[in-house]
Amino acid sequence: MDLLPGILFLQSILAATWRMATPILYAAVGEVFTERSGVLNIGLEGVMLIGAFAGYSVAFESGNLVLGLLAAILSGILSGLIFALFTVTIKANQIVVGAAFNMIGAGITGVLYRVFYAESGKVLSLKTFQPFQIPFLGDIPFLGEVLFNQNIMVYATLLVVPLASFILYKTAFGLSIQAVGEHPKAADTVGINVPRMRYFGILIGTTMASIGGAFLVLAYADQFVEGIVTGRGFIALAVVVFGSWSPWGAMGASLLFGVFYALQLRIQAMGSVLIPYQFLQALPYVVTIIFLIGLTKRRVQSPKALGVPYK
Amino acid sequence: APAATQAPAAAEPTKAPAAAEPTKAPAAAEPTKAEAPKETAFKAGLLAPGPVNDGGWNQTAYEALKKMEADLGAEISYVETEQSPAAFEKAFRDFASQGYTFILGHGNEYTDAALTVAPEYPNTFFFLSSSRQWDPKVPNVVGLNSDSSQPCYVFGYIAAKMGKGAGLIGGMEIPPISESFTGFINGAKAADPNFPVKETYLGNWTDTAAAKEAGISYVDGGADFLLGNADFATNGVFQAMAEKNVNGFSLFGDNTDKAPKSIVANYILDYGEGLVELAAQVKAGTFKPTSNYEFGLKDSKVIWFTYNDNAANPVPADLRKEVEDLVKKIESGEINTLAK
Amino acid sequence: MKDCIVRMENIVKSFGSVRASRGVNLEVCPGEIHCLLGENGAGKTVLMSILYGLYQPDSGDIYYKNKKITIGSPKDAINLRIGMVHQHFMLVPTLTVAENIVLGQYPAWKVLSDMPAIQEKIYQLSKEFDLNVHPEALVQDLSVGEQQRVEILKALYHGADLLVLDEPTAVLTPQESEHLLSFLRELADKGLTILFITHKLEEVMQVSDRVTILRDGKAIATVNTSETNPRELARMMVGRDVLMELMKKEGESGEVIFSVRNLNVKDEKGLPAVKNLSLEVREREVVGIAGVSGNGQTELALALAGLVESQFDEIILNKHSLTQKDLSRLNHLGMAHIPEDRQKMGLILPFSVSENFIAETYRNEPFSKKGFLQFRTIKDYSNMLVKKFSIRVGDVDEAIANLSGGNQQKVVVARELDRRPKFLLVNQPTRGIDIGATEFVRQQILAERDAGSAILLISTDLEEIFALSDRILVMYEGRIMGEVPPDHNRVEEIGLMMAGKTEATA
Amino acid sequence: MDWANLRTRLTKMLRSVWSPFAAIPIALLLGALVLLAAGYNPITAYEAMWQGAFKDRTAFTEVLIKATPLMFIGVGLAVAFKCSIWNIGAEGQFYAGAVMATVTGIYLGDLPRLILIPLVLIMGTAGGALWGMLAAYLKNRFGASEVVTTIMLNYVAIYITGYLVTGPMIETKGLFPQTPKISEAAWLPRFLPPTRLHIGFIIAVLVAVLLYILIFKTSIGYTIRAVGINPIAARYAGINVKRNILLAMGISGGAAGLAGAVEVSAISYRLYQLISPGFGFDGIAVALLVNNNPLGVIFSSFLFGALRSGAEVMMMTAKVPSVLVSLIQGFVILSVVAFGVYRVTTVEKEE
Ligand SMILES: Nc1ncnc2c1ncn2[C@@H]1O[C@H](COP(=O)(O)OP(=O)(O)OP(=O)(O)O)[C@@H](O)[C@H]1O
Ligand SMILES: Nc1ncnc2c1ncn2[C@@H]1O[C@H](COP(=O)(O)OP(=O)(O)OP(=O)(O)O)[C@@H](O)[C@H]1O
Ligand SMILES: [Mg+2]
Ligand SMILES: [Mg+2]
Repeated sequence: MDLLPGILFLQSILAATWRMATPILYAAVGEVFTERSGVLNIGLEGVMLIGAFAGYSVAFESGNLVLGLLAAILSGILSGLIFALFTVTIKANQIVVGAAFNMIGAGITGVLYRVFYAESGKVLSLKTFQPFQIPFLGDIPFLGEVLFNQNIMVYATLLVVPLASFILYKTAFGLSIQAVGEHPKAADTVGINVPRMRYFGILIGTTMASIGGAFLVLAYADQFVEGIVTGRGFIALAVVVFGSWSPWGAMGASLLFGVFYALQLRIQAMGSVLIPYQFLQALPYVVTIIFLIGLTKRRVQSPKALGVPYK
Repeated sequence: APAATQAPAAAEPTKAPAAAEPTKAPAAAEPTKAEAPKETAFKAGLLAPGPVNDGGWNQTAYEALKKMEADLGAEISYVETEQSPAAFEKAFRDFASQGYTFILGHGNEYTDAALTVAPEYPNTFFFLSSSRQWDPKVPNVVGLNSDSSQPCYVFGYIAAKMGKGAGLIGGMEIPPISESFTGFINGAKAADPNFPVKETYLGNWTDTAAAKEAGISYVDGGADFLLGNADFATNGVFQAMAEKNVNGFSLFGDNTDKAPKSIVANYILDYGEGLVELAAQVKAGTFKPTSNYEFGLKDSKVIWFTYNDNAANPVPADLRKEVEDLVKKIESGEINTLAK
Repeated sequence: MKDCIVRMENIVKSFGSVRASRGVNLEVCPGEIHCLLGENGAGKTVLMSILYGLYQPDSGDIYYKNKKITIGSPKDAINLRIGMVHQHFMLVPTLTVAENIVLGQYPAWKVLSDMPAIQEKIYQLSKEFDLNVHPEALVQDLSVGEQQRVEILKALYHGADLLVLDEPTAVLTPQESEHLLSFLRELADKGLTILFITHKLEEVMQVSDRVTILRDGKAIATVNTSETNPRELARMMVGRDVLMELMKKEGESGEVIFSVRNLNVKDEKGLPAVKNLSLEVREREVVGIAGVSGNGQTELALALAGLVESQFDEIILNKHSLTQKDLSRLNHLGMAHIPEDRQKMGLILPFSVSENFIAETYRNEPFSKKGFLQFRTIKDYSNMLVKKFSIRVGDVDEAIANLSGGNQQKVVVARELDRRPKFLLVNQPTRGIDIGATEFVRQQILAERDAGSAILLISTDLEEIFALSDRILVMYEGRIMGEVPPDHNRVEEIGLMMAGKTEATA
Repeated sequence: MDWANLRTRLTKMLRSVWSPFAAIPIALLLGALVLLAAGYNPITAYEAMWQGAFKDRTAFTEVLIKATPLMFIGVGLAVAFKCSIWNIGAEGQFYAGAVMATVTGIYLGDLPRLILIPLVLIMGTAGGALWGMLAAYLKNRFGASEVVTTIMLNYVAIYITGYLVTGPMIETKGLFPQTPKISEAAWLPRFLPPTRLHIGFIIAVLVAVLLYILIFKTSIGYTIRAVGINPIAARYAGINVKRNILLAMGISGGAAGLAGAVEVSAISYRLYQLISPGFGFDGIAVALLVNNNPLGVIFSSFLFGALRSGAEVMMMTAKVPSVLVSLIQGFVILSVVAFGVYRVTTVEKEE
């Protein structure tokens, strides 16, 4: 086999990996905070959809992508406040509320999209964040294309993950988040406001999920589509567990998922492989299970109070 | 840019006896299903498998419905059915029982349900898109197939003449998609038997990002022509073309503005053109089908394509000439675009 | 009025229908060690939680340093220099000691860049008070005693003037308790005020200046320790005379019921915790295993109950040789087991009292017929047990979580003993329960022995070992160091063995 | 059983059942606000919805038909959730059941009706149960979180189905990807002609009642609940925790698989790529809405069935997008929750 096509193939996969991983990564890093604070949000899919719609509609109407991103963030905060109201203040079962969020996310974006855009006859695409080469670095063979020719929201993950890790492990806030997820009563006895910390944990999660959703329309595809999130919210949930509830772990797991997703598309595109394409499509999910089996040998425990409302 | 392949409009789609027959003798039996008060309004309903604003498959049907509203004064309504066969029968019945006489199930998957419901409503016509259904025993269920493989054959031919390789990106593997790909591949092979063409399926209709990524992966693999047939997700393919500066085609409607430099030709399906005539007959009570309906390039008001002269690599004039011959052969049946 | 640091007046607190405090009055003088004494459920913890801001009283006033105050949250308490060491430790196991100590002390945006300095300060403080705590250690790796020292350090680090300790010795070994008590004395001498909850009268007598006795949510008396005695305290607490010494009948032990040869068990981290342990227990005999906690007793109990994998040459119960597989169904082969942690291992908390009674027998006739539970029978049976073991509960359909600790323990004891076991494994049977319940549970164990059971008792409470055992085995680092009869003259010998000296060298 | 006891039990059950209904008006009100904001007339919309669900006997039976798969899945999930197993994989288990039922119905189509129908249902149940137990096995053996594995297995099941109906089992190569019809001998009987109401509905109600009895009246249910609340204590009491996790996932997956089998043998008669419109996810809400009480599930699935069924007519006559129903379902759940009747009953882990 020729070496050059091999390298190009690899380069293409790796560049795609990071892009494919990014929306999941945003959502997963946020959910790390949510789960570390003791709350499980299975409604990420719905939250991401709402974020995607908010980001799209504002960016589309204003013609400004940054405004769109801000709108997505606002929608994330709003989703988070509602989710927290039910799970923390009302102390409802988190899985019920999460399930409700998935329905509401699909419902509200569907209705609004139809009302405002579906039959408007307008051209609905917007100009997305474009990939740009980092000067010099972008010219490095191979790595240049993989690492230094992406769009701003992809690059931003390089900032988000270390920052999240720093906040979680090196700040008073991060310790408090960990404490309320691990032993909320202990946190309570040292004067930490457990509900408030959980609000924050949830808000970080929903905000990041919304950014992940907005990424899909502002930096990947150029318009909103019903159901555009296509299961990424669920994948993010898996990624959090798989990444053992740490931001770096979430990054690793998202990238792993991304690499297999990119791989399956490329294997399909090669066309010469005789495996039915459905098996290729199932690959990322099967690999996740296999890795999960391998990794849980480490026995990383979930936050002890995960899913348990406090008092 | 005017359509290059406007063959004389033969008004052929209706193979049924011409509308000259006396309109007084309605269908075989005149079952006295007491729906007298409603009879004044002509109602046309649509069962769509997805949102009708998808810029693709479902939208073509919805626009056809709107054409009936405009041209025939039809009262129209559509329902987006759950992707569950359980829902189909009920939706057909709901329409039929409300006096809808023209009901379109927009996809082959509605066949079972239509065949089950149709005998209960002999005065109602159930049309099925992407279907070759015809059974004289159930004459009020009529398959309508708009043959995408024909324009796609032409696209494949163009791609193979102009480019280095092509990637086809489909939503799910169903006949409207796979047939269009078969046509494309046949066309490409006709031009250049060694021309590399591959197909990818996404497994859904919504993942725009994955569609884009699939497009990019073809480009990275050396392809310079892309064709997306994945409903909503097709948008991602347009984006991949635009971002990677390669060529491509659009299906069902004119999507030039989504990738103005990349799209070299649009295949336009004006389903309404095809349907409105049938609907007129249904409205008049003269519709007596004797077989299913196939729309192809020969029905030039229904299916045609346009070139984008502003593309970075517009289709050259000599190639357009070749294409004209090709179209003639397809129309005459000399070329079978679906040959295996 | 006398100078006092804390005065609580007419404190009333109810939880739904439970009236935990019904107008409690409490006065604590600066620099004293003040004990709170009371049966399980008397309201001690609730009262202290109110003082620490965890609960708000329904009514009543709190005066602190002569000012009327409200303590809205633990944060307020910490700012007022009130520290508390809780009955259940309030440490986050996944964080380090230092992180636990600074938890909640800084504003959220604070970057913990000065962690090394904080650790140094903690280290110094630990040295000053001789607490021997490593600031960088993860709390989950610490022993119970160490965790407690972290709790105390935490309070000291926050600069407490008033330190509340809720049953701190319940989880400690005698040596650790001893050490803690003298440490508290030192602190009091330095001017700290200490409020101390315990069920152990010797400790009260040993360390406190004054004692307040709570009963049924009321403070019924405050006395100077020097002017009272254990018997009087017990009577005030329980409302009747309590046997301070159990009557242990002399009896001949019979044949060997249970024996184990060369048992090896690994702990959670995969390190050997029980090493080549052999022992036998005879009919009509209590064998006590004494030892400092953390020397493999837990693993021994888990292994014998078949809950962890173990290696052994032979285990014989009732003349039947057992395999590893048999162990996990030992309770069907005639063994009963009172686990050390009733809430975690012994009970299913949201279940009702009666559902807990049948936790092991639910599948058997008459509680279950053809797979269907027989609710009528179960209820009658439960009511019978409640009466027989005088468990205080309104209705056997009530959730067991609503019972006090002592009564919960009685449920476990009742369930296990009622199965008339041939062999009974008892682990820390009276930890954290009041003297009334303790007396009762111990009496029941002895009664079981007299009825012919073979009993293996694991306890870190030497007094309990002496009170119940016919033979004492001392365990150290997973091994049996030697056997001693329950003769009070040989306490010192036992103590040495608990510290690792063998019989020969002792 | 004495009367006082019976009464408290009844009230308890009623409470778990009436709360979803009490919450409906609030949810509809919220939905109306959205409708107004979107420029629709909520009254017309709701009237159409009501008509669609309850207009006549046929409409009503359609509601029951829609409720049937949700009922199966919901009661199954109720069992898993009672055992604290967070099975998010009912969707995949539904597919597994549908596949097995179709395979049986096609390839063993010559068997007599009396044998074939039960066999189809049993094979569907087995398919779903095995798919569910796979996740349980991974949890028991490797400690793999079932939340993750069941989500992943959903995708795997859907793709395998896609492969089967486009490949080896396709009716006619090149045509719509669907299997041939299953043998007519495998069709579930309908009992209220001309409506489509089939005995699957009755089986669903029976399964709900049986699982209620299993969970609350039998020793097996006792162990499942005990394991769900405190696995450590359950182990101490000699209960085999892993086996019960396997059992709960088996029951849960089996019920979802049975739903798939019933859908195939009573409604579609064949397998498609997207045979479930998300029943598995709706089922989660159906179960949790009534605090995992299998009897309550009968009512909550009926509620969801009515909403879904009405939505189509609402779309037809009032031209309101049927996705609105998802929104209203979400609102129903949140308002049930807000009523506060349903609070979590799991133990505080830290004590
Ligand atoms: N959060 C709560 N909710 C409901 N009841 C409670 C709560 N906290 C305590 N109680 C009840 O209040 C009463 C007093 O409890 P408290 O914990 O103060 O007892 P205690 O004296 O500390 O007992 P112990 O010696 O067992 O620790 C008990 O009946 C207890 O069940
Ligand atoms: N619930 C717990 N959380 C954290 N660590 C624990 C817990 N229980 C025990 N440990 C730790 O496990 C180690 C062994 O203690 P363990 O209780 O097994 O010893 P033991 O001698 O059997 O004690 P005891 O006599 O009190 O039962 C100790 O370091 C202890 O801190
Ligand atoms: Mg207490
Ligand atoms: Mg222990």
